[in-house]
Amino acid sequence: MMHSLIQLSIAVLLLPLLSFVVLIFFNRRLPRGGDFVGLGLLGTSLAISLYIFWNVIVQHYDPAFSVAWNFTWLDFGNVPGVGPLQIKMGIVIDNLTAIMLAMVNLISFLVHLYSTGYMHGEKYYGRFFAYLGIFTFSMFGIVLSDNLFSIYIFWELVGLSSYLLIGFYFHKDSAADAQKKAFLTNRIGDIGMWLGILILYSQFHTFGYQEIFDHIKNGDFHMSQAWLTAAGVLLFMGCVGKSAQFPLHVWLPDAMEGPTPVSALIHAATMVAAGVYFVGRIFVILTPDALHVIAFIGAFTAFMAATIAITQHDIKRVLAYSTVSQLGYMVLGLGVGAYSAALFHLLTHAFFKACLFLGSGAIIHAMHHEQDMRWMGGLYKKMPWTFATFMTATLALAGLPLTSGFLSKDAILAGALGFASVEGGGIFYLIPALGFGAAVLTAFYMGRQIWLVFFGESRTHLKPAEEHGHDAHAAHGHDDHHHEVHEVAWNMRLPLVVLATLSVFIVFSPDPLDGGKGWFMHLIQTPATVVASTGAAHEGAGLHVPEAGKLLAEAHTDTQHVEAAASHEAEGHGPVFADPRQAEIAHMTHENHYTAIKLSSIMVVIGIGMALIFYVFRFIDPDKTAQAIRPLYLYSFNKWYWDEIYDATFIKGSILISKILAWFDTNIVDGIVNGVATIFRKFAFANGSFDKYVVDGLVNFTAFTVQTTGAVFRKVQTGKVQTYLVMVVVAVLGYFAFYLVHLMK
Amino acid sequence: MNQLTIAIIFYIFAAVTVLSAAFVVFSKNIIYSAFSLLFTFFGVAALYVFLSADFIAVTQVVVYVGGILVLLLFGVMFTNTIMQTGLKADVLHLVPGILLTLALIAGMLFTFYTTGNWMPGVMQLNGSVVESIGLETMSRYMLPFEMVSIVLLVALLGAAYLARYDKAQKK
Amino acid sequence: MLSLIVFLPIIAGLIILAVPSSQKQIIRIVSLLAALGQGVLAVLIWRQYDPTMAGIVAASGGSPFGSFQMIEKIPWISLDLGSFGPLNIEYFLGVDGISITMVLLTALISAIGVLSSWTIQKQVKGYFILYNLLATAMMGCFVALDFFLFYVFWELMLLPMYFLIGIWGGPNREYAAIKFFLYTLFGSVFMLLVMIGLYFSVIDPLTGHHTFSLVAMADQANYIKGAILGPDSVTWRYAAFIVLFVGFAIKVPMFPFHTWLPDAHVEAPTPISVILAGVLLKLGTYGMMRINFPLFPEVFQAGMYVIGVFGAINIIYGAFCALAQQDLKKMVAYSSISHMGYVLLGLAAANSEGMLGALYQMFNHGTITAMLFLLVGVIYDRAHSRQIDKFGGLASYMPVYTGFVTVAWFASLGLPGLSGFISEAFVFVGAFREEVTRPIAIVSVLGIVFGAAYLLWSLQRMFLGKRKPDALYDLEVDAHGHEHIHFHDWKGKLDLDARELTMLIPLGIIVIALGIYPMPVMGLLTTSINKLVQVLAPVAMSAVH
Amino acid sequence: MLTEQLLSIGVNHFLTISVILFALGMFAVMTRKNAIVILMGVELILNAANINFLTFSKYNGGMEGVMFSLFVIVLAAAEAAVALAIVINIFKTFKTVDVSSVDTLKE
Repeated sequence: MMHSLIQLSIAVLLLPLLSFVVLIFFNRRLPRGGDFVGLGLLGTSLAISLYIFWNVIVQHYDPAFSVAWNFTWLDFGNVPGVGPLQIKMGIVIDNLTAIMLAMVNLISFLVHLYSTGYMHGEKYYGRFFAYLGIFTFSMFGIVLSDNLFSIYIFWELVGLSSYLLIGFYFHKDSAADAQKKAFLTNRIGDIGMWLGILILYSQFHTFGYQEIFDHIKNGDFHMSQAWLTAAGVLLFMGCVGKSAQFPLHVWLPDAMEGPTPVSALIHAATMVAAGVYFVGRIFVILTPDALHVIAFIGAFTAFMAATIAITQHDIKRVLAYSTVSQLGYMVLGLGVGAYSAALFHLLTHAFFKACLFLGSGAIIHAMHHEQDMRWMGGLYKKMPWTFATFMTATLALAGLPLTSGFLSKDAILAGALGFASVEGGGIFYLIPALGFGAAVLTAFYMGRQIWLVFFGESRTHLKPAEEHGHDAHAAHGHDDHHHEVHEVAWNMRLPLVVLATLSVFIVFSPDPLDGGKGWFMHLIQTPATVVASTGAAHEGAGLHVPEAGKLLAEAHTDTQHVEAAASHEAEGHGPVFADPRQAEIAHMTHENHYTAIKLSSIMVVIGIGMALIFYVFRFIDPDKTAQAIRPLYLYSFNKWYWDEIYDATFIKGSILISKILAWFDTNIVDGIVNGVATIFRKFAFANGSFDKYVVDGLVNFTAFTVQTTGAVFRKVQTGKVQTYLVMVVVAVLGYFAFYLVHLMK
Repeated sequence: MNQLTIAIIFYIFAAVTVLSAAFVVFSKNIIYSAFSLLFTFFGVAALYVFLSADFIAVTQVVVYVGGILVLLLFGVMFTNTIMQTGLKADVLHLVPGILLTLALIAGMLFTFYTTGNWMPGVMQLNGSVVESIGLETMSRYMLPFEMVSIVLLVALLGAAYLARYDKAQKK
Repeated sequence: MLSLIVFLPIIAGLIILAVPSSQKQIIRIVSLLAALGQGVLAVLIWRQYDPTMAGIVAASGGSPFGSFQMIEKIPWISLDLGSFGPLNIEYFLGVDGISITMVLLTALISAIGVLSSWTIQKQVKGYFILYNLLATAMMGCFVALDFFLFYVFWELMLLPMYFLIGIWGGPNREYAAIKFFLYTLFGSVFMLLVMIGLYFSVIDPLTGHHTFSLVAMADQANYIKGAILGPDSVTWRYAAFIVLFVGFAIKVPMFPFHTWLPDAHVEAPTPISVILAGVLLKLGTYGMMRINFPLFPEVFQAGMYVIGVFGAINIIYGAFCALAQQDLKKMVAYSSISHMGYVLLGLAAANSEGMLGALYQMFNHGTITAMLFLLVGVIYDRAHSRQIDKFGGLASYMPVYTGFVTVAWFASLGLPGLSGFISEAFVFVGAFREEVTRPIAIVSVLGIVFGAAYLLWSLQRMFLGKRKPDALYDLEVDAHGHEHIHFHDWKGKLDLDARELTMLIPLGIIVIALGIYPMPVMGLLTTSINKLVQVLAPVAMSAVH
Repeated sequence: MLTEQLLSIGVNHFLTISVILFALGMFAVMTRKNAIVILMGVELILNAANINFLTFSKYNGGMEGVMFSLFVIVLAAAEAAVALAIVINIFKTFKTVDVSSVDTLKE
């Protein structure tokens, strides 16, 4: 008996697929390219998933809520050594799923709506909606699936749809390159993830999350703990690829070659967040070592991307790098064990970043595909709606109080601080440090962007003529003469407004300073880890557990903590964990909450201040500064040269290897073969007749291999019956001889 | 006739057969070999008589001497390039050929004599076999007999067809 | 039933023999009917087949034929060899899970092949006679349960292939044909030796005589002590295994013996490439599963690791070579080398997941590669060239074709939702499960990335971007600003025409359907595979935990 | 003893003759170029076979050998006819009866 929610969620899952199937085949026959089909089906599924949201989140307001259903997908029968083996596919709905489902579906719907305006007049208009359909389908798949196998399937499917959508303008070489790059980079991440899955499967012969967790909890993991850590890190590699973490972050900025709605939907809000979601799903099996790796990668990514973002000119690239940076935050959050904070940031970020991208899309649309911020400016009076929404989202991104971004980002940073203090400081303080650094930079580059785009006077005329319209793509209906820049139509404005509204704190938490008081933090709580962090397996734990104990001790001594702990309970900051390490982190996170608030607010102010100094009041001329620190500037402007490095090493390298191997194949391996063949010919030439030499060569070859004398066999090849007769007689004589010998004995 | 005379006659015919056969094989001139083949056939026929297969002997004379040999001679006449083509083949020259042949003879005889001595069976064919041949032909060997006749017919037709004067070639 | 499905094409061939060679259409239709008949029979067999019966070896106690199905067993040749005892060869057909999938595949691919042979103009009669002979031989190989019979079909397959490549092939066809011929003959000569050796070391429990029956051979109890390949002559058994393995590995083709494949493919006409990649390569691995491994299980267990290593080499090496190719067809050829590597890897794992993955991969590779070669053929018909760099931007002008190419390419690079993924996935699952093959599996995973690399790269160079300056088609813009292209001296439809669609659509549907729900095929396999694993690798059971 | 053997004509004598005939025929077939001589060799071989048949059928009783030799003769006749026809055709085509020069099949 299926739970009604399950049935509904299946409907939600399949409607976008239906839209894909209909549109991919019939988009040319349907009026308006069939966009209404996509819209209609997405609207329906939006309604359903909002109902699910309502049902799960609002009606049962229960952190532990979960509904699961699965069916046997593959039946391997009675496998020797394993017993009956079945591969199940299934759906699990808990709070996280419900929230993600609603979020993805909402943004996807808004993007559909937006695209009816933005993509209007495209040659493959209908196909665009088809692709959006299959993307949404696979995204739902990721969110709903209850096992590693199916999530891997949908994981690659979103990769595919991202590939298709990035390459939507496939006649542009840059787009074609970008889509290939994106797919391959993701593939690299995916094989890591796949190996991780294999490690777990090889132990438990199941892909289901819950079974795996239970098995590990019961200590059925028979390989060394190092393998478990490896499994964690490898699974995280999938996230590294999808969520564009260092070192696989390079594809995301290039992915901006895709149409802007796509960038908003896939490369800002949903798909890239899938990585974080996935790590969240498998959070409980991550060993402390794995978590450390994750935390450092996240922190580094957050910082690096932010430094790159401050020097980019392309409005979308700035946002892309900021996305990378924000994803870094989320990963950092997971790494430091601030599970709910990270997922919270995922949610908030999805809304405001989608808003930003759609906003930038609106600007680009209005500017006739001008993407370079240097040639914008002074748009705020021309496009008031866009400006307002963009501004709101920017503030959220920068993490100013009263915005959703503030709540989540602050929670993460608090977590980072707590983590650092628990892990015993030292190198671990690098993580919050990088986090705060990134916060400064975020505020700075967003301030810069706002100023360059909306304020000042229009600089379109400054644009050098030859560059003019060089970004505009041929297939697009617009010509490149400058009309007056105007506000976009309602169907593009509405999404902006909705998303901007969702970037305000009140949606998530009554208290503008503490997300912990909000419903999200209540419903999504850090699950208890299933891996024993103590014990010989994890040497790090051996170090910090004693001092963790000490901390606990002093914590209990001071009374002020007790009520803190009480309030902590009251605020529903999750259970007190069995695992000492998690308990410590949770505790210290709470301790550091207000520190984090203060620090991050300061950072934001600094950042915005710098932006003002540089771009508004022009106390310092940015260009001069750039000249002054040219190497640094170039280093940042060229994205730390990652692309160049990878191109020089991996890409060139593998192509070189392939060339070498191909040469080896044709000249050595095949050469040997042909060499043997030529030996055949040598024998064969003795036979005179040319055209059958290879066949003779074969006969001689076999003859020689069975050690008959070559001379006779050359004679054989005359094609004369008499010769064969002679052979027969000789053979008969041979028999006689044999018989004679036989008699002798 | 006592055993001795029989033996002598046998040896004479045997000699005739063998020698003429040898001459058939070794003679340089194909006409001669054709004619000496005649003697070989006669000799063999005689040996058949010794084997108390008189009917076969007669058939031998009629068919071989009367038929095949004549055919052969016609062949020889027809392809009148007798003198031109040396008879020796390039495959195997005379000496190795002879050696091979001798070896063959030796081997076979050796085998014959070593695989037990050939005891005459208890009952042997004696006198004429004509009657029994008739019976056998009409009873047990009915089908083969008919078959053979058909084969012969077909073969002769085929031969005639193959060898017939072909206009297409002459033009 | 099985005899019918095997010899139906031959019958068609005889009919064609009677048809005057001017009646090309009749000839084509006759062979098409034969192929379709095969298809229908295959489906009937599939329906009748009972997936709960294992096959592989004689069922303990139960039917003497092993739990094979649709048995047809009559004495074929029986001579008295005096001191050697009686030589009795049987005409022994039967199917189990392993062969029935291959039977289905063969029927499918043969039909597709006939359709794609429609464009052959040169000596149609001879072509189709040979083609039908080939079809019979392939089908026979998959259902023969008597080693001698198998060998006969195996050799019978060689001849028509030789002529089909050597007469209807490309410019360098003789070379390719001879190469193919030499390679395969080389392999089969040794197979013959081993076959005879086996004959004299196996006693059929039913008759008490020596036998060629594979079912009897697969049961180690039937081996005579002290016989040349008896249980105690270890050295000879190893030698026999290796020789036999090489014989099959040449067909697969495995790394050092693979060089005939690219040449053969590049020279062969499209339908023959389809047959070659779709079915013939499978014979190698099928032979391993049916003959090589079950007959020498202990040697196989010793050799698992090596086989796995060769599989990994195939995967990586093939992918790299494909990456470097300029000729599209050659790239696809190397890609199938790479993909057959997965099969080898799966077999090496010797557990159910791996073997299942391997066999499923054989099936999927059959369909997918058939698609790939058909698509290559399509562009070759139009442009008379396969140089990847001589196109570009085709996606704008041949959308349907591009669509199919995308499906096929992504199926080949193992995209989830398409059948190729599942087989590769389970090959890895199986290989990773065994300590022995785990490192190999970890290395081979790289193949996934490089596979994606060469496929996407070629996709981009041919279909995306803009028309290359030296492209093989002309581009013209009409008054409305619409662009049209046309290939030199190509009169037909620019995009796929009806015949090509009828070939591609079924394959596409199969690829997608089996990617979403593989049980229809996998369900046939599981019992047999599990049984096979039991026969092969008791070690596999202890390997877990 | 030896004389005894020589005088009592028995199986061995006939076998010996047939062996010699056979060998000679073989020799002809092996070494001669001229197709007609080869034919003669074949005839010799057939005769040798016949002798064996008859010998064994005589010393063993039974008619099989006799009948068989009869058939052999008939078939020999047929064979000779066809063979000669072929030879004549060959001669028409190649203007020679040299078998070693008739190797068109080789190309």
